[in-house]
Amino acid sequence: MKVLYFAWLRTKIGVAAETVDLPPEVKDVGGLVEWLKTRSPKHAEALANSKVVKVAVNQEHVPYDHPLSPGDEVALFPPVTGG
Amino acid sequence: MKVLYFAWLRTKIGVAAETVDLPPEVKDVGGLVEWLKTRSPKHAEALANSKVVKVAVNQEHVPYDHPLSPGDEVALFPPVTGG
Amino acid sequence: MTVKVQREDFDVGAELAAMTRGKTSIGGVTLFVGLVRDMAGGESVSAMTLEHYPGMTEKQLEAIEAEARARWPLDDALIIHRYGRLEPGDQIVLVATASAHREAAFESCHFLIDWLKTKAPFWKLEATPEGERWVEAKDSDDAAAARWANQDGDQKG
Amino acid sequence: MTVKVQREDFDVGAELAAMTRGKTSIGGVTLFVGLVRDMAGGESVSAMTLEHYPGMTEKQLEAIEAEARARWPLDDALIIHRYGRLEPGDQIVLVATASAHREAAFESCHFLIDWLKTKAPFWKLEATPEGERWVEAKDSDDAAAARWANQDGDQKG
Repeated sequence: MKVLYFAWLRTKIGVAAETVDLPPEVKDVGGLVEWLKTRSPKHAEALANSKVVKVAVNQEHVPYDHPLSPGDEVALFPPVTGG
Repeated sequence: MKVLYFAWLRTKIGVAAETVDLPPEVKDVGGLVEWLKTRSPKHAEALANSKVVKVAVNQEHVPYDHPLSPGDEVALFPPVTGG
Repeated sequence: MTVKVQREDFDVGAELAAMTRGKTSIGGVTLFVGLVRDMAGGESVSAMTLEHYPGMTEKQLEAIEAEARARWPLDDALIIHRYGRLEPGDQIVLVATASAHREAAFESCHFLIDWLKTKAPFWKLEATPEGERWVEAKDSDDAAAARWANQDGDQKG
Repeated sequence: MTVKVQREDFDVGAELAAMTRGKTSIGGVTLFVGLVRDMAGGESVSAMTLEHYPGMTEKQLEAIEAEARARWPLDDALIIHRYGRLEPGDQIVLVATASAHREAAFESCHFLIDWLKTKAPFWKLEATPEGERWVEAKDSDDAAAARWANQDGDQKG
């Protein structure tokens, strides 16, 4: 599964994208965020406050209970600030 | 006193402006409108429905109880339709 | 802060550029451009003539603009209104407001066009297949203007 | 109905002309232009870099625009949003909506910029004397967008 990071999530974690092999117990977005925190101290710090970690699956905004499928493109980012 | 007419008040009455000598009993805008109706059948017809006859004195919108002074510039017109 | 009453057309891009040039405190500009429609009240309109009351028009537009500036924190405001003969597709009016905050820009622009429609002394004469007719004022315009009567400027974000 | 996400600047006058050219059913166009301010949160800003999520950005803007067209009777709608490095006074975003009715043009334009601010995946990085900092989302933007959540388009005059 491909995971993309934007804005300060990208700069804190230090990569713009990574490909991960999800363990079978990770079934939804909330589970993915928890599991990503275990990958490194930088991940843990960047993802510590889930209130400011928004998620899109296949380029659509989704809530944390959104289910994941193996081919999904998942993006994690702070609340948007365009316009 | 100078009285100006605009839009269909002008075309119905047939003049854009006229100078009138007000009788002393005409003291306010409402009195002026009533008195103007007596000047000709065209005036009477154009001014028949006071709901659609708006008045400005010295280029400010005023209600019918607004008092008149000899040097005033008075304009009568239908509700505005610009913009 | 500018009011122009003119027969000539106007260039919205040039007016916007003049409004924002060299200024770095403006967060947003809201503009409204009114155009002549080819249909009105179910009838086709081939042309329109805008009559106005010279002197009072400028005075009223300036008063309306001053009211907007008193209600909202504006960097700039502009009203251009044409008179004379216009055809479908022609520009009639431009209202533009600039503010640090987008809500102030939106609300003040909306306020200006709503008030202009009930206070500025313009009258439209439409040419239709049935002949010429004076446009009647719409109750919806009075209602739109009335919304602003007892409302202070909203200065949020 | 157009969405453009681009690094280059845009010409508001040319976009407006393209939107209205040859069309005689449009009564009004409302436009909003967002600009880079030199101050934000009490600090001076010397430059800003807009990051976005290519692909998702276009998709979200198109969805927001489709929502506006479903809610209001629009002749046309346009969103242009820039990304990359911008300086104070630079144009960031243009939203323009055209309708036979001015209320529809105003409300849909306001809706588009409010929704864009909470749904389009852009992030601003500001350069200040203290260094670079990511702009934080404002509660007032969420509140502005929430206004439109349970509201149908108002189609009056």
